[in-house]
Amino acid sequence: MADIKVAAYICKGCGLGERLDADALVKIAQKDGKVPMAKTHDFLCNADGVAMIKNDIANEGVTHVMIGACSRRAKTEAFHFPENAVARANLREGVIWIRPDTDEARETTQEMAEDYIRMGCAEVKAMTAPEGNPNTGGSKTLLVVGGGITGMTTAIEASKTGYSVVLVEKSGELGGWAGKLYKRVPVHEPYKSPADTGVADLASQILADGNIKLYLNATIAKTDGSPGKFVVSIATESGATHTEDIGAIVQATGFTPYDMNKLPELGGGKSANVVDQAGLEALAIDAASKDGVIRRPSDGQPVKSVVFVQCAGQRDPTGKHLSFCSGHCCNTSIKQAMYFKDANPDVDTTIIYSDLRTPGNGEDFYRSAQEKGVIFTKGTVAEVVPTGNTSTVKFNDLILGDADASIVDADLVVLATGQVPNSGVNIDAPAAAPAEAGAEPKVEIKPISILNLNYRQGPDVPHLKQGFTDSHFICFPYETRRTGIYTAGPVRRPMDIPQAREDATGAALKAIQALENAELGRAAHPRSGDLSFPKVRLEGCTQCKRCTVECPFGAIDEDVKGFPLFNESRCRRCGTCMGACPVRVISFENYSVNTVGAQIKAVDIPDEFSEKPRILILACENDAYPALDMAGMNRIEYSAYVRTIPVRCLGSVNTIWITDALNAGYDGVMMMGCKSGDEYQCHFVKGSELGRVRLSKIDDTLKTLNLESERVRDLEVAITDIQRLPEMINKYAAELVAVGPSPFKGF
Amino acid sequence: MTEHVATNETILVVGGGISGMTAALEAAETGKNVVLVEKNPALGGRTSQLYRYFPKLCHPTCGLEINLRRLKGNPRVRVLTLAEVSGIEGSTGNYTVSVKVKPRYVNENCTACGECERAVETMVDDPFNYNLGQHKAAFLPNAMAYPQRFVLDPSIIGTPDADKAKAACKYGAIDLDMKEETIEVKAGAVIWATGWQPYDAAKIQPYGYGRYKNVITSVEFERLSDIHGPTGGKILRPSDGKEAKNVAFIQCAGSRDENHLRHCSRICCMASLKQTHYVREKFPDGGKSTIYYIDIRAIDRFEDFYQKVQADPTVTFIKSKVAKVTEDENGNPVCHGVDTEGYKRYTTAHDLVVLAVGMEPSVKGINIPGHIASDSSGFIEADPANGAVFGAGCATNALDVNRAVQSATAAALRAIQVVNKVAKAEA
Amino acid sequence: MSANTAVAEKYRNNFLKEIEEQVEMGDWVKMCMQCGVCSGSCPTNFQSAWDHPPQELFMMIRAGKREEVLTSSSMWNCTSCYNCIVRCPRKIPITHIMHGLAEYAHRIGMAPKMQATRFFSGLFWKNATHTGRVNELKLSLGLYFKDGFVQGVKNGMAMQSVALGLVKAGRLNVLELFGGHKCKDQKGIHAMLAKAYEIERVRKAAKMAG
Amino acid sequence: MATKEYAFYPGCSSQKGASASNYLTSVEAMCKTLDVKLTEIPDWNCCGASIGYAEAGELPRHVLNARNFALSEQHMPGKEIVATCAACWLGARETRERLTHSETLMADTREALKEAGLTINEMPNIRHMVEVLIEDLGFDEMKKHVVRPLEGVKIAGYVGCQTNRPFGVDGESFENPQYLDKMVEMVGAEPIPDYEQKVTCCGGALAFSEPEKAQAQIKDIVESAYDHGAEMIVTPCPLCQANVEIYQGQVNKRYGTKFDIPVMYYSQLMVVAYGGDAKAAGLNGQVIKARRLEEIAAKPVKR
Repeated sequence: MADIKVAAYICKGCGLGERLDADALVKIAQKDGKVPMAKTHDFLCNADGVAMIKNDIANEGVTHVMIGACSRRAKTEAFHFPENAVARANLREGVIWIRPDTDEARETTQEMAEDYIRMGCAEVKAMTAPEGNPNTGGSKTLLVVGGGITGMTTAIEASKTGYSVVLVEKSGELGGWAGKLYKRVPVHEPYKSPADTGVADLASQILADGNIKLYLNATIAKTDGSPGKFVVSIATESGATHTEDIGAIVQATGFTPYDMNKLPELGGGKSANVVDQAGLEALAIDAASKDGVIRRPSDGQPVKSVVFVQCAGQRDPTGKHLSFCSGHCCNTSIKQAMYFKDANPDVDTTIIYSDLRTPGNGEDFYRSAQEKGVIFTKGTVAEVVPTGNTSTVKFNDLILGDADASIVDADLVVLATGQVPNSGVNIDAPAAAPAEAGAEPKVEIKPISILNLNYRQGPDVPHLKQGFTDSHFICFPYETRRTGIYTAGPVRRPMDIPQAREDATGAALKAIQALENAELGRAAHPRSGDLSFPKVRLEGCTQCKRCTVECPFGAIDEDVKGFPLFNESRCRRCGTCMGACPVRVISFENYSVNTVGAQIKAVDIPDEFSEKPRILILACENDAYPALDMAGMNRIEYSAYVRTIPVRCLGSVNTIWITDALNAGYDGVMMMGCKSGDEYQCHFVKGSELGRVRLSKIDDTLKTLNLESERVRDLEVAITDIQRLPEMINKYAAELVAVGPSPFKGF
Repeated sequence: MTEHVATNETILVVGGGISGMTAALEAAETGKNVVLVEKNPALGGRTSQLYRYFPKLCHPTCGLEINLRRLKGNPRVRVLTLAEVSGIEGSTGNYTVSVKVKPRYVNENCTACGECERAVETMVDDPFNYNLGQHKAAFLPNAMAYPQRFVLDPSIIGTPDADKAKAACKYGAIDLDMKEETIEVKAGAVIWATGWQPYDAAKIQPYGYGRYKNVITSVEFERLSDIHGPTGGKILRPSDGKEAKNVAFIQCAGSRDENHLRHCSRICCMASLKQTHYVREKFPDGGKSTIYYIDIRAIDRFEDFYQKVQADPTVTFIKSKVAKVTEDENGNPVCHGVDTEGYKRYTTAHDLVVLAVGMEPSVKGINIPGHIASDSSGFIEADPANGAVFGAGCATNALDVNRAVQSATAAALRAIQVVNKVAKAEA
Repeated sequence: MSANTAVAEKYRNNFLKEIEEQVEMGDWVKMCMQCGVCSGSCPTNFQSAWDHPPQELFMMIRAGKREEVLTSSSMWNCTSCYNCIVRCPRKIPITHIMHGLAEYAHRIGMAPKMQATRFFSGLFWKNATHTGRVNELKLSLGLYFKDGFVQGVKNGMAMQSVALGLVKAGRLNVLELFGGHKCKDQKGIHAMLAKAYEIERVRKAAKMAG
Repeated sequence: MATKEYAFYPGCSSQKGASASNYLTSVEAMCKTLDVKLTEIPDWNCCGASIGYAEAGELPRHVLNARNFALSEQHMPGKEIVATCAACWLGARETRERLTHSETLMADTREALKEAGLTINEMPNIRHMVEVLIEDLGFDEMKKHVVRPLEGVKIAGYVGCQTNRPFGVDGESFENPQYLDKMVEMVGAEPIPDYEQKVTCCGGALAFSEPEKAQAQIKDIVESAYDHGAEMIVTPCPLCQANVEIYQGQVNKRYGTKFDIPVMYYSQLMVVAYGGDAKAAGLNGQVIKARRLEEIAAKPVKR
């Protein structure tokens, strides 16, 4: 390590000066922290204070800065020294704001502050300023998989932004399902009648665009590499394989209509006069090419009455069919009913629904259909009985309370079946049950891989339950667990054309952003812009493969010898690998087993007679730490015996920290991480879950040290727990008193 | 966040809610300079006033924390709070935008230590809590407020309270001479992300909002449930502070109604389904929810959220648009109507009635400078006539958070396309 | 062939179409989205349930339940309070449709025979148009005696106190029985109304033919 | 020269010896004080009321009202038509709306009117007396003339249906209109703002044809007035007045109640407050005597 010069700055503002002995803190920094330069300032975050620090960096050769002031979440812009290693000792929100301003509390409060100064000095010394991942690639080309409306939109929008695109479509033509529609639901005022799909226009734009390279009848044979430097092999019908250098990928592989043959009770597959929505579109296109009259498939007679059955094989709680709602079907059936009514108002069109779902301006479209004479009946269809050239639709009329209602002599019955995502291989499906057998999965998963990722963790983007592709849905819907690979359109959520186009445009931006940042060696969301990246000392590695297995983002492959192969541009900097590594050879410049370990060791542990227990808190920096901060802002008191260290994610917690702490004589350790599971709230998706799995094994360690299991506590924490956390801390502190002091004190 | 000079390669984002922040950050993280204009003193918008999100029941402040960290670490975004756009001149690739900035009376010296708050005595209504509660006239807008800087309520300027605040501040952060100013910002493209406002429930006369204390709106219910809210997260009804264990949710309060909002607001069904969880969470035993609805619109993957709530014995669903709400002698709101499934008449008293109020675009009524195409409900429609002014989030449609973020990300790309062209032309 | 069988013939089983063409404001029936706010807003429905509240009648019309709808007494329960109209989220003129349905059922002779309001409605109109102005006394008596003389006397006795009160207060004039208030140009009024009926008949017939 | 002049459409119930004759009496006295000139439309006819529907059909109903418009135009061109009866006002106004929005209906109507030797060239405005008072005169003007405030009298403002829905008085809410309460205040009496039955239907014509249904509603209306400590009820509608007043005896029989509360017209309150005597206010027309008002009307006027 190059010669470093550490300086500690202790702020006396915001009451720190009154509540704490700042000079004592300076001495601590010099004596225990062993920093050559330690100063106080009355108001460190203002221009003058910041200037002082900048000056020391410029003229005194200070490389490492330790700031003893407020929380790292406050005054972040003021204390922004990108060229230097910076540590923040949280004396305000973390100490004086959570302690009473009383004489008896003064001593323990001061001890707390002194420990945080020790910790800050120790941490900053173990750091170096991040330099950014050197191992980058500079491809500015997007790969778009799927030539439907979503894929075409992504390609066109990316090209408009100035990026080149490789567009791969497995069929022989562009357009996907939208290309098989007669018309689409309107997207502009007035929302009254079906509109042109616009597919032809998009397709011609693609063909005319020199920035877009189009492969038809082609699939992805192999995807290697990482953002900025993907190498993608494209297999074409001819058998030839083409290789493309790709910066980022958008998967827009769309959906397949749910197979109506699985709905025999609704006449699916039993009669030519029972069709799904795609089938009706085909009839409409055929009619348009002739006299405009939609005819009965069985005998070509004009359709005089048609019944639309909503939610066919959808919203099914039994697990037999699709559990979800495909969102577009109500509007689609309304549109299709208009095909008939606009051509001939005398055709009877009935839509049988249980909840009519036409959000936003769909309500206008619904009203327009009623004006045109489409009949809407709230009911659930029990059976469709085809006989000869017509069918009888038996249903339970929920408004008239008639369980045996029926519509006889329907020339045509249209089943509104749902969207099944073309999301490739479910890499999380238990190996025992291969995808196609799938032990009757709710959604039939296409067993063929889409991306054929040459990743340690499998060939496709992970799935959510219901088979849609991964998405950190709600706040960050575009984030998948495969960096630089974004999914768009109905492959990730049932959606209609306008939503798919919006989604496609956003996905194009994310892909562009990913390749730009990859080139600069920066992290992508959620630590966007982070220049630190994992470094591994292979000489120490035991090829245990834990890092390659656990990485939530599939960033780590294995070489032939089974050593981890880091793809830094795929890495999201969560540190899960670091937490997983039993031999501790993985670290980041500013976050490592040492930066945290050193802090743990720096804490001054009073002997067992002092009756001053010490509790280590490892807190998720996104939820638990802010919650503790806000507890401070609300002046909610908690025990002076805790020493809190923020961690990037519970997943980055290496068990050595816990054993070190216990060996050092801490009386207890609290782990504070986010909710895991399907409803996870971890911004690294799996991080907190993996952390907990590791933690569950800590008991054995405790036994070997023959310590009580109470000494380690795992807490599921939300950012709103500003009142709950102090309670839990105080409760735990009390419990530990009952358990008694750690036997390791004073060793 | 820092200062940078705005040029016609800059993207101006109007509105600092989830959509505006997303658009600004996505653009900035793609290397573009952004000016983010927010009319309130802090970022976060409507979602930061929610207790939980559907369907995960996680907390909006969790995502907000991430976005704020992205923002603090990104020098490309310049944030203007208490600021509103008052005019847009120019055309695609070359706009000059006038921004009116209201005085905060607190400068960047503020450390959020809170001394001014302690010094001041005047209490004012707290808009963050939809005025269900009050706070000091020197205040931090909310616990997650960014910028993390206090604000003085204009009402105390020129009163002794203001001087007390000034005296209490050791850091010269309080500047009572601040005046409203209008600044000009250059921009190549504008993203309009001004979001939505809850429909004025008082206009829905039969439901007696404003006449009956225990008839409240869904957004107010979020505040009642939130630990940062006026009741510290206890569901207490306004009239007498009694625990509201038997809660009625009335859907389509304003939405799908030609007398009010013609459109369906999309989120209200899910919001009420979500809020039944609050009732159960706060009252593990004795909590009871009733949802009066026309159609339950739990669209796409949200369906299983609906199915879970349906399976909950404490929740009752009644397919009926409530005809009117009255009040009984105990101050309980009483719902009158007919269950259209089987024609059952009901007259049911509840502890509290929550109106699932619809989304009205905030652009409605506001005259966006220049011509902007909008639909019959006042939502911005994508239209070439709009030039390089792009709508995002709930300014364009009734959207949930997930969709609003998609919309905002798409808007960011459209804006980037414009400024990239400008850059090319200038290079 | 009765009026009823004639139309029934014409419209076969497309009852909705029949209603749209023959009933005042009938073309609004298809616009109902079954929210039920009308049913819940109807005062008489709440005092004593209708067989079929408005929104249900609309659904029955769409379901082609002709007989049940036209012979129903429900629409005769309308008090013309207009609550349904002002609350309907689809701005459907429900009150007028109720009147229209009643009028149509009455016109084609399907309305319930002894329905009191049906009787009174007809009585009122005849009373009002006979002289151009309502004769309240004859109107009341007419109503009491609708079920014959004996019942009439009974009804009369039952209402005696009410009537006496009014007489005392000078708000019921026994002399009204003989002549009473009237318009001067009764001839013109009758001619005018006759013309109006004729035009309306022609128009409805045209729709039926069309 | 009167401050305001209108064509007047009294309606059948206001005629001499008819159920709302006392309403007319008080309106005439009230207008005298307010210097409002009402000129009766010559040979006006019945509006058909809402109850006429079974026989009326659509066109005949409108033609009936159109005849009044035509007569008004013929004798008082350009004058607005004022009705005191809610049903008349509503019927006429409905016809006005329909004819303005349908050319066919307008043409048919003209054709029918020809038979009576009449025609319409322009649609008159149709106003309710209450609208005239509130919009054309205003509360301040009305208050000016109060010389005998009805101090301490608690009065429930019963608006009912047809002056309130579907058209109503401008700026008022359907569910909780305020104007009657304001008028009660204006005459110096005490309103009951939270009288929740103020827009409940009195049963309308069903009071005659199906009394049990109407009387159930009348009971609610009266009961709630008592619950709120009202001494009398005030209304702007003749049918409301009649139904709520004259059937109290029957309601008492049916429900064992002891109702005996006077039901007044706003105009009667105003006449008394304006210093008029019991006769001018038509108090003798009450089936349930308004003793309290009679006492006040007997008191000398404070000038």
